[in-house]
Amino acid sequence: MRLLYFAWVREKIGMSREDANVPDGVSNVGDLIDWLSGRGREYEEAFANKASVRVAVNQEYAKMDTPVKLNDEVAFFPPVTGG
Amino acid sequence: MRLLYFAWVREKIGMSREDANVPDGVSNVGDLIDWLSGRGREYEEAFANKASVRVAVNQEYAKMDTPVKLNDEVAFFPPVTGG
Amino acid sequence: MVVRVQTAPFDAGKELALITEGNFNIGGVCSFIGLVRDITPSGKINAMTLEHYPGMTEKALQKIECEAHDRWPLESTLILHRYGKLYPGDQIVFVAATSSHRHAAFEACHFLIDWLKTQAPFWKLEDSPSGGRWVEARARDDKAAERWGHGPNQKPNLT
Amino acid sequence: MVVRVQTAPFDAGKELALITEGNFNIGGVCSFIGLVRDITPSGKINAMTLEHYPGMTEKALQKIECEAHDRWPLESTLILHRYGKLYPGDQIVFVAATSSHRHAAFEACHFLIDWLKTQAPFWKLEDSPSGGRWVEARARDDKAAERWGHGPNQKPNLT
Repeated sequence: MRLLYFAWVREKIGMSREDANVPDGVSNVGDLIDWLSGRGREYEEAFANKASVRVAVNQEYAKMDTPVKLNDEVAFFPPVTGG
Repeated sequence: MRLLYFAWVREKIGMSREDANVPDGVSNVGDLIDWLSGRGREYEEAFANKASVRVAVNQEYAKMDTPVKLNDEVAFFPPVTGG
Repeated sequence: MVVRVQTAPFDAGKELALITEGNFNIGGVCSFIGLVRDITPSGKINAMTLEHYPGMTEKALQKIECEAHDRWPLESTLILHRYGKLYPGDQIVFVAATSSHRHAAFEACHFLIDWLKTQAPFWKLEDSPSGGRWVEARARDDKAAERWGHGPNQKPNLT
Repeated sequence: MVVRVQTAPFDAGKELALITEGNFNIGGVCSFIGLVRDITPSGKINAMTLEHYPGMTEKALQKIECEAHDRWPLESTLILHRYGKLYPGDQIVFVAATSSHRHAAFEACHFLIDWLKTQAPFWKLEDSPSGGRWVEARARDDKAAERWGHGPNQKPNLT
């Protein structure tokens, strides 16, 4: 799974992208966040306040129960502030 | 008194401006229109439908009872259609 | 505040640069351009001629700008209006408002054009295949201006 | 429909000419430019850096344009957004909508910028005298977007 991080999520995790071998049990966004949070303190901190993180699956906004699959691109970022 | 005519008011009256010797009894816009309407058929036709004519005295929108004086500039024109 | 009445076309980008230059308090610039269409409510047109009242026009436009500055926290405003013969696709009018926040810029810009349409002494003569035709004022434009409250000027007619 | 994400500044006049050229059905063009201010709600800034999500950004902007065309009778629309390092007075974003009538152009243009602010994946990092600071999303922008009805995208958060 291709994972992307932007803005302060990127800064907290310390990288902008990674290809992760996500275990079989991870079937939706919520599972993915739980799994990532267990991978180290940087992830734990990035996802500490879930309400402040937005998620896109294959470049579409997603919710906690949006399914994720092997070849998906999943991005995590703060609420947007462009314009 | 300097009189100005614009758009179809100008076309009906047949000129864009004139310096008129307005008689003493003409003290406001209403009097002026009545006096002008008596000056000939072109004026009569231009002012036949008063509701469709707008007036400005010294370049400010005016009403029937707005006073007019010797050296005023009085303009007659249709409702505006710019922009 | 900028008011200009001219026959020449204008360069919107250049004009917007001029009213924003060096003012770092401006967060938003809303602008509106009116163009000549080739079909109007009364049919196909080849061209149109805009007549105006030199002297009063500039005063009326300045008043509209002052009113906008009274109503919204604006940094700058602009009204440019052309007169003379114009063809389909030509620019007629350009209004703009700048502010630290975008909603003030949008509202003020909308107000500028709505009031201009009912207050500024311009008249359009359409050149159609069947001859010249003075454009009539539209109730829709009066309604649009009324949204912003009572206009000080043109409303009281002669009857 | 035009969407462009770029580091270079844009020439508003040229862009507006491109989206109106040859279309004599356009009577009104409403546009909005967002600029970098030197004072933001959190204080003085020297510069800001805009980060975005290449790929998703273009898709999100296209969707916003499609939504505008669904809602109003528009002739053309435009969204240009810059990224990278920008300084006070620099242009950030340029949106425009054209229509035969001005109210549709105004409403659609306002909608474009309101939705862009809550839907398009851009993030601002302010460079202030006290260091870098990620701009926080503002409730005011959410409210502005809500005026136009429920957004399809960002609203459902993770909680």
